[in-house]
Amino acid sequence: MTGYLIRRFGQALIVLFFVTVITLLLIHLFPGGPVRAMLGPRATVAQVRIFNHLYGYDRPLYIQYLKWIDQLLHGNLGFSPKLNMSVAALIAQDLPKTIVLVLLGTIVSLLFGIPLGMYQAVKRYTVGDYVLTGVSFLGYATPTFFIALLLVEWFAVDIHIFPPFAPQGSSVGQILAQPQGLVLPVIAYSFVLYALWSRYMRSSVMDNLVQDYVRTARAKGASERRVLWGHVFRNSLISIVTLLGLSLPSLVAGAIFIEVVFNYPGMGLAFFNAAEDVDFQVLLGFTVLATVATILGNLLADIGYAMLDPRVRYN
Amino acid sequence: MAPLLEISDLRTDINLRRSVVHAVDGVTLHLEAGETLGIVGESGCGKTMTALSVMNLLPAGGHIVGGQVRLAGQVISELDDEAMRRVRGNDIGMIFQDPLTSLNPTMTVGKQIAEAVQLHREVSKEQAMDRAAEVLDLVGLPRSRERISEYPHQFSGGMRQRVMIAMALACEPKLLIADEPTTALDVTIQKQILELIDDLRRRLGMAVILVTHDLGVIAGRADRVAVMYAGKIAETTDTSTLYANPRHPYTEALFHALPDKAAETRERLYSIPGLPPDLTHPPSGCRFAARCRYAADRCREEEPTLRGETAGHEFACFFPVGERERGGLVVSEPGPVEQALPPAPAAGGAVLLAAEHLVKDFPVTRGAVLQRRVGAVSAVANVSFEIRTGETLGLVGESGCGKTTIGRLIVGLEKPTGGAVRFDGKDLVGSRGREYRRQRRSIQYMFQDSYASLDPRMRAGAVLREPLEVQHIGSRRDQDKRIAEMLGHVGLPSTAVDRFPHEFSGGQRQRLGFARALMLSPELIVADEPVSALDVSIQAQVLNLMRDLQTELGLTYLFISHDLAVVRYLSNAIGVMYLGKLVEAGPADEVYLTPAHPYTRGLIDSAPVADPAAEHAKVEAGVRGELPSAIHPPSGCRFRTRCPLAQEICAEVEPVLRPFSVNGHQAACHFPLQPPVAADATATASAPTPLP
Amino acid sequence: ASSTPSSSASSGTPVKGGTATVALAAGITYNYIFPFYSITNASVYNDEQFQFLMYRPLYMFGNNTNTSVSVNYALSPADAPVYSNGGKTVTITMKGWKWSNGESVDANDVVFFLNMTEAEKSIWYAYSAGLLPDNIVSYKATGPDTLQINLNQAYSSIWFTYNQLAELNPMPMAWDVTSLGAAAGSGGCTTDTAADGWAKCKAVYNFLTAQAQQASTYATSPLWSVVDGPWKLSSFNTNGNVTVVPNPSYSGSPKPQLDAVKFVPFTADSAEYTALKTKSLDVGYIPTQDLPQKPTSASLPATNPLASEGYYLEPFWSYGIQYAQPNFNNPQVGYLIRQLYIRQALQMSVDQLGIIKAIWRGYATPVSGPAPTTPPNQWTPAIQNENSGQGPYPFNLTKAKALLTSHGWSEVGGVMTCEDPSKCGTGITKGQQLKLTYLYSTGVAAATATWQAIKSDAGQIGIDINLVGESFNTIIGESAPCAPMGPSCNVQVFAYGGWSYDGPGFEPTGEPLFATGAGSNSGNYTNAEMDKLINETHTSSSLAVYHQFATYTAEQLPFIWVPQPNPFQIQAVANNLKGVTFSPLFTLLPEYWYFTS
Amino acid sequence: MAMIPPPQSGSAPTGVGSVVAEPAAGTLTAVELEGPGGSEAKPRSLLQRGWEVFAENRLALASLGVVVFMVLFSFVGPLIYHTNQVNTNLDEVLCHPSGAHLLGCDNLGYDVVGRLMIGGQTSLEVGVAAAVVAVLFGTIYGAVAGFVGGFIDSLLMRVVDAGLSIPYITVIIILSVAFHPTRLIMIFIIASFYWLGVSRLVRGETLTLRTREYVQAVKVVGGRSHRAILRHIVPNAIGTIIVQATFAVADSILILSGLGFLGLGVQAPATDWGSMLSGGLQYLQSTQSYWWLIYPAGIAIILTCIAFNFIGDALRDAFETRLQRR
Ligand SMILES: Nc1ncnc2c1ncn2[C@@H]1O[C@H](COP(=O)(O)OP(=O)(O)OP(=O)(O)O)[C@@H](O)[C@H]1O
Ligand SMILES: Nc1ncnc2c1ncn2[C@@H]1O[C@H](COP(=O)(O)OP(=O)(O)OP(=O)(O)O)[C@@H](O)[C@H]1O
Ligand SMILES: [Mg+2]
Ligand SMILES: [Mg+2]
Repeated sequence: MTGYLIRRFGQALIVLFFVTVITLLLIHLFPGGPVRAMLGPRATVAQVRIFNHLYGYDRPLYIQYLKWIDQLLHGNLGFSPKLNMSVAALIAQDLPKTIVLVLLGTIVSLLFGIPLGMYQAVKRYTVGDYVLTGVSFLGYATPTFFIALLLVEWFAVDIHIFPPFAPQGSSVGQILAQPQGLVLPVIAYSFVLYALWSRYMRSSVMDNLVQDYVRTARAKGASERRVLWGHVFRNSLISIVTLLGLSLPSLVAGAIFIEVVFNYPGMGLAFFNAAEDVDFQVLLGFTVLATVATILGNLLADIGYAMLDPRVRYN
Repeated sequence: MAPLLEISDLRTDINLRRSVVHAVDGVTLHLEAGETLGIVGESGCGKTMTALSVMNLLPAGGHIVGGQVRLAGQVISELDDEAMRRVRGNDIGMIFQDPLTSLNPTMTVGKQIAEAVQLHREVSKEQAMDRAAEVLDLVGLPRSRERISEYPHQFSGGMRQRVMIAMALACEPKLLIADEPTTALDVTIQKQILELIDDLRRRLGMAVILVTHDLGVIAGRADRVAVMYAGKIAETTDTSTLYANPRHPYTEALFHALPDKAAETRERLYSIPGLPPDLTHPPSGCRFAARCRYAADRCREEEPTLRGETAGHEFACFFPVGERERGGLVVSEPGPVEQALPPAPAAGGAVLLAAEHLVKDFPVTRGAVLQRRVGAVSAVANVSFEIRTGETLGLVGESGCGKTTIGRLIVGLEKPTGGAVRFDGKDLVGSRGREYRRQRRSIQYMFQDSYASLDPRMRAGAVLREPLEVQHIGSRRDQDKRIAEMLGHVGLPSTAVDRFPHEFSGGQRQRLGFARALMLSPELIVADEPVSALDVSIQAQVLNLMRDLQTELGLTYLFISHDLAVVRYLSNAIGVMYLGKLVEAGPADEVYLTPAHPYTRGLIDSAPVADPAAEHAKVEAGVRGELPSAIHPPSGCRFRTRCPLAQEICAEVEPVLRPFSVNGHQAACHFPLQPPVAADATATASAPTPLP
Repeated sequence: ASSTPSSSASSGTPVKGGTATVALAAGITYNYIFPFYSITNASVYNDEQFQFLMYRPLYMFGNNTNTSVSVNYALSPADAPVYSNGGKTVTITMKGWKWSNGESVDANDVVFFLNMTEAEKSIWYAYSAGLLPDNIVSYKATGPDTLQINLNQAYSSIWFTYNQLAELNPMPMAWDVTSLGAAAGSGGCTTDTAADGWAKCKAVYNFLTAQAQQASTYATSPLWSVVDGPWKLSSFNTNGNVTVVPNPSYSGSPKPQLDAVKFVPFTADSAEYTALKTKSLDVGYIPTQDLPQKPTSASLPATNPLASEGYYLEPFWSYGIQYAQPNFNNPQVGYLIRQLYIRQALQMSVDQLGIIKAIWRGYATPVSGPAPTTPPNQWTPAIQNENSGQGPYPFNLTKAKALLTSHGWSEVGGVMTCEDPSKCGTGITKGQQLKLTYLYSTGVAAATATWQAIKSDAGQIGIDINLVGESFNTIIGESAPCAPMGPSCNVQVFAYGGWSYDGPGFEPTGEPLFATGAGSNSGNYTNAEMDKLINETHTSSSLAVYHQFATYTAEQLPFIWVPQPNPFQIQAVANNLKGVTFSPLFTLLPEYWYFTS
Repeated sequence: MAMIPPPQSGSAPTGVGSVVAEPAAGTLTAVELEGPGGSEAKPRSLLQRGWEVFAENRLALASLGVVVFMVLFSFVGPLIYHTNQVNTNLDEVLCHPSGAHLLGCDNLGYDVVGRLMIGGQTSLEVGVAAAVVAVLFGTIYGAVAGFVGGFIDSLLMRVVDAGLSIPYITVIIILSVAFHPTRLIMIFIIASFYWLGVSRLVRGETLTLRTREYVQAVKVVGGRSHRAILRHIVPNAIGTIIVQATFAVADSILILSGLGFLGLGVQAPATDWGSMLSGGLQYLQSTQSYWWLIYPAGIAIILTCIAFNFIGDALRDAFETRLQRR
């Protein structure tokens, strides 16, 4: 297991290297200079030159890269001149809030997706299954922002049950202190995920139900309930855990839309604003961080996988 | 007193989307307490469905449509789910064919066994676990206390089957249903498992239904046998009667298809033509009529009932074969008419293929970034042999002993780590490019899995054309002609060119594979378990075909199989492999009848023979234990860990092949079962070992 | 003063206290607290709506009673400047306000700021060669409350007050430090000189900037809590959630009535509007698309869409202009653009009135020159008011087309093509097509629609406009002045938006936009006559001189004018919140606000 | 060339004859060949069988109908329902649905039905093209990695890992801010990350197919790897690839609409359903209801994406069951 983790870690480092190269290249695709965009329309040529030098944008790309890597290695994710704070501080402020959103959304979606997916598998090709299939395909096919805005229109504007935008505040505590504000963002966020989980769970359970070991369990005299929860459940969960790890990047992506629509003060919103403002350092820092998070997430998923699947654990 | 289990006129259907499979169609059986009933028959004839009907564990769409199942007088086929659940695992235990997939991979074996206990007994968790350890002890699993917390994948195949048995027996059922419990296992392990079941039956006084397709397996185990065909019982009686005097032509045909008896005479095997009928639309009349050599018009019109001329021997046939069993009066029926084959080609051709000190290690690697080599699987370790033109060399051994690897080395699918392969005197390993591709033609391969070896998206015609295209042989018309010709050779209709692989039966697919191998007019064919996946009847067809074409086309075979009977039937010479080593080799009969190596002896004893008398005669024979890991093979003699004769020297000195006859019979053993002949000029340890 | 819906709200009894929640414009957040900042942090919102609440500039602009564009001495910590010596000397007298830590707001505080501009002028956002502080010969505090500044030549007193002195912001001695907790004034910047290369000021600047770059500490820092304005910061986060509370020791008047003002950020108009509809805000704006059509004569819509939610409406005027900036140096189209007749044709194909009516629903005014026409102000020359505010070149496709054909152009395959180069003008070759690519900024639906409408109309007379949208910041990134016909001059027409005269430079003079080589002259317009006229607006205080410049600009069309959203926002204010008005100069004056019962 | 002697005509060679000897030679195929194709003269092709499986799924058929409708609507519709989608019509801004404008007008006076048609052209073209580009490139990349193996494979797959661990939306946002989003660029942008997943999948498929016996059989008869790849691996992976491409179309349309929402979609006056939808959503809360700006575009997206998802599901069934006897 530790050997396996070390190996995964080595892989992750290589991946990270590629990520830094890719992001830096991506960001240098921006037309015009980063500085000009940063200074705004009133900047004079002289000012642009001064700031270019100040931020080192007048140096060759590879020097900039090395400098940036050096910074990263020292834990310095850069500074956002647009927000006047270090990217690290920004992340420290916003990331926990995004994590709250992602976690809540994921948990809610899992809470619905897993049991309903199992229900569908057990009652496959019945009306209930078809209805839920319809719901999950709707989840797949509806743009997140559309769902989100419709939810706002229905539940916040038409009938005032929930506030239309997410709780505001610098800290997680402030966010959690206004739980009613979290309802709509979390619902909107979990809808797509729900579709994903329930679909996977359905097919996974269906696959498992025809496995030989299920027949064995029945031959022992186990009830259907027991077969389902005692045997099939855990084996089906394995594929969900892998999926969870793999879908981390899209979890983050989904959070961006939700944060933008609901004005949720998290990292996704900050990222979106940074992209609009061409705030390079934030874009770089966030991308690297999101990548690290993804890699870590995958690692966690692997560990979870190993916990669920003894075949991996003992290899 | 009512029998323990009584099945009367059981009928089971499986509803498919568009059709209904009548999987079990009027089966009547009974089983006394403590008795073993064997159910045999070809694949698809409804054995499993019968067993599952008893348990009421039918697959989706399956349900009992008629008849009754009574257990100790109680009708269990009409119980509701809840009540049936109390029967399953409690009154009836069941074990399945594949022990790996039949165990929950994410649950410890202890829990899985304990679950069975908890479901039926008011016990605490600890008590259930205690019971799990106890039954694991019972099924002969060493260190059961420690192993209850392990997972199925940590067990070997044989051990897993023991776990399955333990689970089935945890609540001491009155009846154990074993559905092909050993089909996925090696003969050596098979014997151990069968003995275990037998032993437990006796000790626990339970009844056993042993489902199998192998007549040998039940010969020594069952008290009574039911032969099934197309969802019906064809014949049923006690074991010795059935083996001595089968009355149903189907039963008879099954016996005649076995290579065991024909091995000595090398007669053609009898093969049942065609396939069992499609059970969605079972034929009217006798279901076997279409394949029966004795069938008359009546058979096609009227359905024979299961009846007996004597009590205890019933069969469903209008024109029974065998001898009437009444008052010693034996009415002879016409026996099978089979042409005698020309005897196996005489030895003496030139050496066609020579393997010289072949070594193959597969690296075991770790690390996804930089692949580090952490060890090697010693799949083939210094193996030498020769095959002469027109001969067949049979390679046998347990699974994982390196048979396939040798085959692949010879056809060039693997590069040897060491040693050489000489074909017609030329080194195959070193050749490259055009020369290599030309040589490729002369050695062809027949794969084990006829399904996997045919591209599912290619029609048979394209499959057969491919070798010609690759080698740029002939115009398209020539190729067409040759394809038609080859289809004729292997006995496939010419219309087959348009079919896809899945539209053929298993035997037909294997013929197609054979035809592909023959397309380039090879001299040598390496056949890797070509019949292992086939039913006996189909197996006979393919074996016959292989022999016919050998004489006709002057082919040379390297025939790989784990089934000694098949190997013996087909081969002039036999090589026995153990964990990458050739431990014994020599003329087929000599090796089979007077083996020198204890391993060979063990293999022979393990292989079940379709003869109750012979089976009962075997005592405490076979090979103990399981095959050790090929990554760290035992030092010295690799067999020593399982050898009853092993002594210290076996761990220290690796035995070399020594001659045991002038005919080239050799074995590598420090304590052979017969004295070796003095080392003389005929064989030297260093030179490639000549075979007859 | 606004008319119908706002005054119709009944007035209740004023009560003290309460928190007013105010929406920030979509995508806008406050991000910098230190009033001496570099151009990276220059933003009208930061400045006028955030810093001014806490740190009063030397001269405040805008007021709470009318929409006039003028200096507001009553709200400033200094009296009106006195120009003497033929306009070469300025004397400023401080009113003797106090900082919240007890320090007085005196002449030294201004010297501190001026010293810092000397030390860090290249970094300072307002710096442009020749302007402040280059145009100052010397300055000194002649008394605790008097400051004398000597200029290098006589300047227009209006221009110097509106566009130069307006940039000064007194800073407390508590900031003249190089570490937290150091003694006030220990940094030495106030007494620094050019002799040491302003080293002390540079050190102080670096320290303060480093402090200002920790946005998360704004609300807690002992530095930034020293204020002279009516408000002080109580909480701040970079997402834009900012709360200010009254500064109890504010010297000016009126004193704040409210307990707090809370600013809430939004990413999109629709989200902000949702917040209004759900009564989550006290002050917010109604996005254009959610407003009913505005009658031309009124400044507010006839019906209030938020009446039932309990809001009254207030217009928020903007003091600026909108335009497309053609690139005179672009190698492909530079020669076309250099022809006045082509610019005239382009201008005449812009249906400003139609666009205002259909796309802006009446919430915009035509632009016709450098001076904004709304709200009415003294700077607008007569020519800009011609043709209902469209100026000298009103929408007229026939005329525009005739202008082109008379200059040797004719329509070939739907696109105007030069047939007679001698008439077309210098650098234009036969067969050249009248095709232009506009780089417009995306994000505001009505603005995008405006460009499409313009493209569509131009297309009808054979002017082929290709629209390419980019984010505002991206376009800005590409908008650097460039050498004539050089390869880096690849943008043909910049259409990123416009300019608002909201400081530095409340007088709409042309130096940042139209002067040769000016920083925001992205189109590289150059005209000696224009340069001369601009210069005259700096030296002469006569309004006629300004009008001369403005008239010339309106005629010359260095830019193609497009409608200016105006009132650029209709603000909705909760019925129980009174005293709320919006200055066109963006200055926010919540000290006038109060709740009623 | 050594040809095997043909079987002697007339007398069947000893073994061969008896092996296939059937009760009646004429019924040989019927008895010998299993499967429903057994008695037919010419077995159904794989395509036919795939289609049968597919057609059994009513939802998939309906979905196919939806897709066909959307394609006809978008590409043929403008030939029947003429609208001016070039010039803005400031007189008809936000006009209500009427006989002249079945679904009213948008904020520039464009007819909404006509707009849906040209928006559909963009959405479908970009969706399909992005899917095709991503799947083609991903397939080649994955197949090469899987087939070459070893160090190159490791390297290639680490690049894919890297790409996959960057949240795709960030890449897309950055790219679409960096470039002027035209159709072509949108296609490129969406494909630029979508290929990653495809390549991983195809590599996996290649790895398994590579060890299939029928691929090895090519080697035994002397064939080279390109034959194995082209004749066996690619045709057998094609099912997976096509299914993937189908899902990719739905995903691409959704991504495009997301970009439209973030204001990063295609450039006006061109439009796509996503841009229409997000443009319309600005009017969601207007006092006056402008439902025709919101729901038609929203429904078009949802219907099309659901349809492609259903088709993908059904195709997967069709391909997966291709080997089963039916
Ligand atoms: N799940 C199923 N769905 C449909 N038909 C089935 C199913 N399982 C078995 N059958 C059909 O039922 C018949 C009897 O099958 P069964 O499994 O009992 O045969 P068997 O004798 O056990 O064969 P084998 O030796 O291959 O295990 C066959 O025709 C088979 O095709
Ligand atoms: N490609 C490979 N990589 C690693 N190890 C392999 C490989 N192929 C075979 N082996 C190992 O080599 C040993 C011999 O395998 P081989 O397939 O030759 O055995 P076999 O006698 O044919 O067995 P079976 O009867 O199961 O077919 C086994 O331990 C197997 O695990
Ligand atoms: Mg079976
Ligand atoms: Mg093998």
